[in-house]
Amino acid sequence: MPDELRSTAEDRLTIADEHFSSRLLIGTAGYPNQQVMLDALGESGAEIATVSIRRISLEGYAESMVDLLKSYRLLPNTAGCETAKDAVLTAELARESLETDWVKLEVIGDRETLYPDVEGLLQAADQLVKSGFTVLPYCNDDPVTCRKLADLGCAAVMPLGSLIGSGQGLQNPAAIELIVSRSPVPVILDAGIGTASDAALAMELGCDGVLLNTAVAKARDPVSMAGAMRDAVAAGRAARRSGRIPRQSRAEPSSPQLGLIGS
Amino acid sequence: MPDELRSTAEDRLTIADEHFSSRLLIGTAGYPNQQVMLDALGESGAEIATVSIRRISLEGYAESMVDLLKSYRLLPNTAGCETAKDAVLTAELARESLETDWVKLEVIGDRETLYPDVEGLLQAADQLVKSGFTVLPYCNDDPVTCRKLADLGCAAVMPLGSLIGSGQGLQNPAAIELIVSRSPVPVILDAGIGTASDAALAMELGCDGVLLNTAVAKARDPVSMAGAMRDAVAAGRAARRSGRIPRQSRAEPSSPQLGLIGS
Amino acid sequence: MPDELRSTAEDRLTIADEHFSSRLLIGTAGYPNQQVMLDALGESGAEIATVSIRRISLEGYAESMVDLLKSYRLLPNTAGCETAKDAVLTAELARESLETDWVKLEVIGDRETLYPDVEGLLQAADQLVKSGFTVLPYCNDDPVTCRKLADLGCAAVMPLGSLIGSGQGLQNPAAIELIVSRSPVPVILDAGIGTASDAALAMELGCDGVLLNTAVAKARDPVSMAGAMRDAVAAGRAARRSGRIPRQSRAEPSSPQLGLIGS
Amino acid sequence: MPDELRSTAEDRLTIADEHFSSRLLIGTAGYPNQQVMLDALGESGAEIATVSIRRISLEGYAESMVDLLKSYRLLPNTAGCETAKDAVLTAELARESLETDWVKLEVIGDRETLYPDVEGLLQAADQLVKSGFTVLPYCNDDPVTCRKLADLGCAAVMPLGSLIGSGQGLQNPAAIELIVSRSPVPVILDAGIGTASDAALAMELGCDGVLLNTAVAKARDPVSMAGAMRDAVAAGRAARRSGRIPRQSRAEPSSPQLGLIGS
Amino acid sequence: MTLNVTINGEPADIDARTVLALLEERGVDPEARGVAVARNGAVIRRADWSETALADGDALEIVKPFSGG
Amino acid sequence: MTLNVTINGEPADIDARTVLALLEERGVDPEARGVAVARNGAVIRRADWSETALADGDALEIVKPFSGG
Amino acid sequence: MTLNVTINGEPADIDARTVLALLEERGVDPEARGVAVARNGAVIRRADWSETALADGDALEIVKPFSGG
Amino acid sequence: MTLNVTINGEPADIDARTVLALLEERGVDPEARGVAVARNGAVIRRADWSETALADGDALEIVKPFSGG
Repeated sequence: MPDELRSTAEDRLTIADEHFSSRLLIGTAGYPNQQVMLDALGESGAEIATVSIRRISLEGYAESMVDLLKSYRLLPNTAGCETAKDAVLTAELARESLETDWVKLEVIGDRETLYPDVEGLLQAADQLVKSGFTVLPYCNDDPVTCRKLADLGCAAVMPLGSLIGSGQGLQNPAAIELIVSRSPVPVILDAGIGTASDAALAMELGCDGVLLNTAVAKARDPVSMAGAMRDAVAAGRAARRSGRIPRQSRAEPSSPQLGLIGS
Repeated sequence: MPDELRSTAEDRLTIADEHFSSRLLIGTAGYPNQQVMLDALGESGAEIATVSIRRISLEGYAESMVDLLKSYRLLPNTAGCETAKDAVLTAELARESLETDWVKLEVIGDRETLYPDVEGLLQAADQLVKSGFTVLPYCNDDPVTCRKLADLGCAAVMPLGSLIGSGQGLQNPAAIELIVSRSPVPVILDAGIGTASDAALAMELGCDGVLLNTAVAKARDPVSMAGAMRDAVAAGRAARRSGRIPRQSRAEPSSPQLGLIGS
Repeated sequence: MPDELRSTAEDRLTIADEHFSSRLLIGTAGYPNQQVMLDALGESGAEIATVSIRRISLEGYAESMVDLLKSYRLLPNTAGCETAKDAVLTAELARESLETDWVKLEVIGDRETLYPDVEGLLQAADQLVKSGFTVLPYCNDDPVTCRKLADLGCAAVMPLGSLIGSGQGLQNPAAIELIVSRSPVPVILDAGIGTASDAALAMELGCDGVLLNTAVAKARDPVSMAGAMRDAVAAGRAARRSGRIPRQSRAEPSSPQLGLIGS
Repeated sequence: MPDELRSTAEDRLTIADEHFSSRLLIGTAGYPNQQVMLDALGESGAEIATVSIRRISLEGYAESMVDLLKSYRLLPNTAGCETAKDAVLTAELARESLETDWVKLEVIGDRETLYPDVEGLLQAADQLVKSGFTVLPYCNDDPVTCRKLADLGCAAVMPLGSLIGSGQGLQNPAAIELIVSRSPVPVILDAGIGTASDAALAMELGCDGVLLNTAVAKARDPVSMAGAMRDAVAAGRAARRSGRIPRQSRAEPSSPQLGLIGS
Repeated sequence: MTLNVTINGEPADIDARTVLALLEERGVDPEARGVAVARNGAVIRRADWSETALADGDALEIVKPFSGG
Repeated sequence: MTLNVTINGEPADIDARTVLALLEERGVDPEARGVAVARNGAVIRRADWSETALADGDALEIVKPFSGG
Repeated sequence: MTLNVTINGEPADIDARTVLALLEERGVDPEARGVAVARNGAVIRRADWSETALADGDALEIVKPFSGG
Repeated sequence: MTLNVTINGEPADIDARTVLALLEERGVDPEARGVAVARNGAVIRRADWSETALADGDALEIVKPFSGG
């Protein structure tokens, strides 16, 4: 039985008591067109898809994301919010709009780096958890902040691998390992994934899932990159569970050393 | 259609005019037992399996690899040979033994690092090509030596990622990229793979395939690690073909920047 | 004129309007003995030395650090404090004890990783700046938090390179570069330095100084390692100012390409 | 006594029974002008300088390198030679021209990567050693080839850190460590150095010296970069000899953990 | 007589007196899935759109889901 | 009659009635450089040691500099 | 009278006069797949085992496939 | 009558009959430090310049040190 099927059965991702077969979470923005987006989502095998909440353009609007994505667990984000207040209102509008209390919480501290504002993030997380939201915060690769978010009641923590949209992969694997080793809730690597090996590495470090958007949406072939990410997450997860060999600084022959010809 | 199936159809590995659906080549040594080895090979999806040729232990011997592995394209190696002469004789005995003119050529320069002996390797490769062998040499991550091996008529080149059996992954990705960019024959990353992301990275760098043994055989769960490697090679290959996003040092928002609530 | 002398003259580190010839700040803890500590400090060329403030052991005590270190600008720390309140009281006692309003502010969020508690750190920094302290906070490698600390009036920011005492060097150079490129105050790399090249790299990334302790105190030969760190900081600073050559992925001959013999 | 002075006394580089206080070897090509070259060499503290041998341009020529560099141990190179034959003739002309039997042996296998041709290099080295030359070969980062060169009688081995002139630093530190740990002759890191921390790292890995040219000649300020390299080599050497602290994945407080205020 | 309100950050004169009427006045289909409204920083549940009276100076947010990362 | 105070986190019965007296009672040289004292979370300046009266239940910190990183 | 040969690096006295006979004498099934033989550094094709005469001092390799990497 | 030789890879007709004469004919100061000469792949020591006769078809290398890396 192929490994990803086995893990489907035995090894599901659980967030807020909900179970998922796929450990890849995917964004819906920036694809060449809507059809490519839908095909890429399908190819990715993801069950959770992020959306944003924005002001209606009053001149009417395109087909609703809600209908398009009805087969996905939607995860609205608060992308672009720079204060806890804006993030909380955005989350509440998202709940009304999408009839979900799940939210990817972002409180941005700096428009250029898009790094989180730790204080605002903790404040908004606290408020939203108390209002009954299932909060998945985009946060720093900082074990203390991650721990505080978990202790506030967040359903998962989503530390950044590198700058949003940068494709730089995991700039600080040691920090991610530290977070994983101490987190009471699932750890989802969010932001910075550029290619398949980045996603596999995140899973090998012990992350419970990977959330990405740009790496697929802006790839030359988004649909095939979505498949690559699906396989990479499955591969990294399976490798983590299979118990990799230790790194050692000396060589070790694999073939038998006895019975050499002519020796 | 899942990506690895698509690539099966459209994107086959071709060595010496033979086509393969899988880009993973796997070794048969060092597994907990024979059944685990066979299960792991099956799970890996590999079509090419390496074996060694050794002196018969005259007290009779176990079931023949030939029968066990009849569904695989066998690739006998010259592991452990320290001279061109021994390597050539080993290859000729392998041809007689397995009725194949394919050989994974190893001429070891140093029993501790198991680094190739470049001079001996080139000499043996030349001789074997001239005797009609299909030669796949395990070689240095050196673009000049790789080029010479190709020019001598080798069917592929197999530069090392790191020390054999070390699990250190790719120690010099830049050298592998250099080799790939200049090689007229397929490049198979051989030696050093430790985990799935290493295999994915090798493919993303442009390798045409990955050959590994210890990373699967000595994993805590070889069969599931074999599946991880299968998926990782497929993922890395698909990512390479999908055109990854560029690495950039600044952030780029994925969600729309207009219509922010409360802004 | 040797470079470090030139930089002494032209290129001084300025913190809170005070000028320093050396860009190396050094700790006083964990040396084999007091004499080695004093010799290492001397060899390091450092002008700023960190100390801690601790409860008197009531059975009397050893010679005072104050007299031992009278030739250094003392920088008392709040190491081990886990709340803003404790850190502020410790800073106030330090000011009384050492007659300095400089303080290396630490508010620890986690005894195991010794990562800062961002909220507590910002709160204590705000309070201490308002009470007239010259605050140098040990902080995350997070450009937003660093910027907030600067905006609160801290005299410098001191992001971590890696875990305190770990000797892992700079785990996230990209984050340090990001901080440097946006900081209105001096950036001192604090924590994680293991060897000379780590210190040189920190300076090459644009840090204004390096603060270290364990890498010297626990080296086999602390005095000679102190000299190594002195030279490494000078080298890294000079390299930064000298305009390094760009990294390029292709080779470029240094010797003339014309007039080759026999060609 | 500053460390570099101490090492001058106690820790000299010895090649072919000749002793040097400086472990930095420097090239003479590509500087903005001759005076900057001479100033940079002076600032670098190097005692060994490389030169090339080229056909006289028959319309007369500039001031002789011989007079300009009389205070340096000259190391003529065979840069650009693509065959053992050309390299040997170039070395013999250099010996006649400069009255030195020292030679930096280069046999290039590829004009684009400037990687050595291992076969040609070994052949030329053998011939030159037998004709009484003191041979310092520019070679691959390959422990077997390095060992063979030493066994042929080369006075040192000079593995590449990365492509000549690329400024990419050390692409494969593990290979350099492997070479150092097994080499019976001095190991000089040659090619690829981009900045000071690269040179320090090479020394920390155990290299006996560093040879560079472009990193200084093409820096925005070659003279000050030369000083940076001098300090970096001294720092890296001292750090190597001082016994660095081990890398560990957990934090360790430097300040005392008892007697905390308010705790 | 019209009300002066702010809609999605922009001043507007409206005739509508309820959220529901406003949506219709603005050509937003009130049946459309995904539409949500806040008034002065508080969400107005869909069920309350018909009763919720608007007043001069109200700040209204009318939103819907878009693609996002 | 003694006072019950806390000194550096530990309960103690003391006769001293001022910070200065306490330091002497405890064998801490009040002239020694680097000594600093806090009473109930507030630093007592050296100049005030002789006048600052102690009271039952006071929490006192008596500190000095040590090596640190 | 026996021949003194080397088999897989070890000296041996054998009665066999051909490769085929040697395999049988040594209990190696000549039908077994994967067996290969070299005499004095040259491979003897299976087809030639029965005719290939052995001589005093011959160095013989008798090999088969094993697991390998 | 002149000799047809190759100097530094280029054909030349020369009157000189010795290396020394050639250098002078070519305006290379024979006293200049660093000059070295090879004839048909073999170095001619400076001491032998005056005696070494040139012949038709000789391939000559005349070199000096330049900057190098």
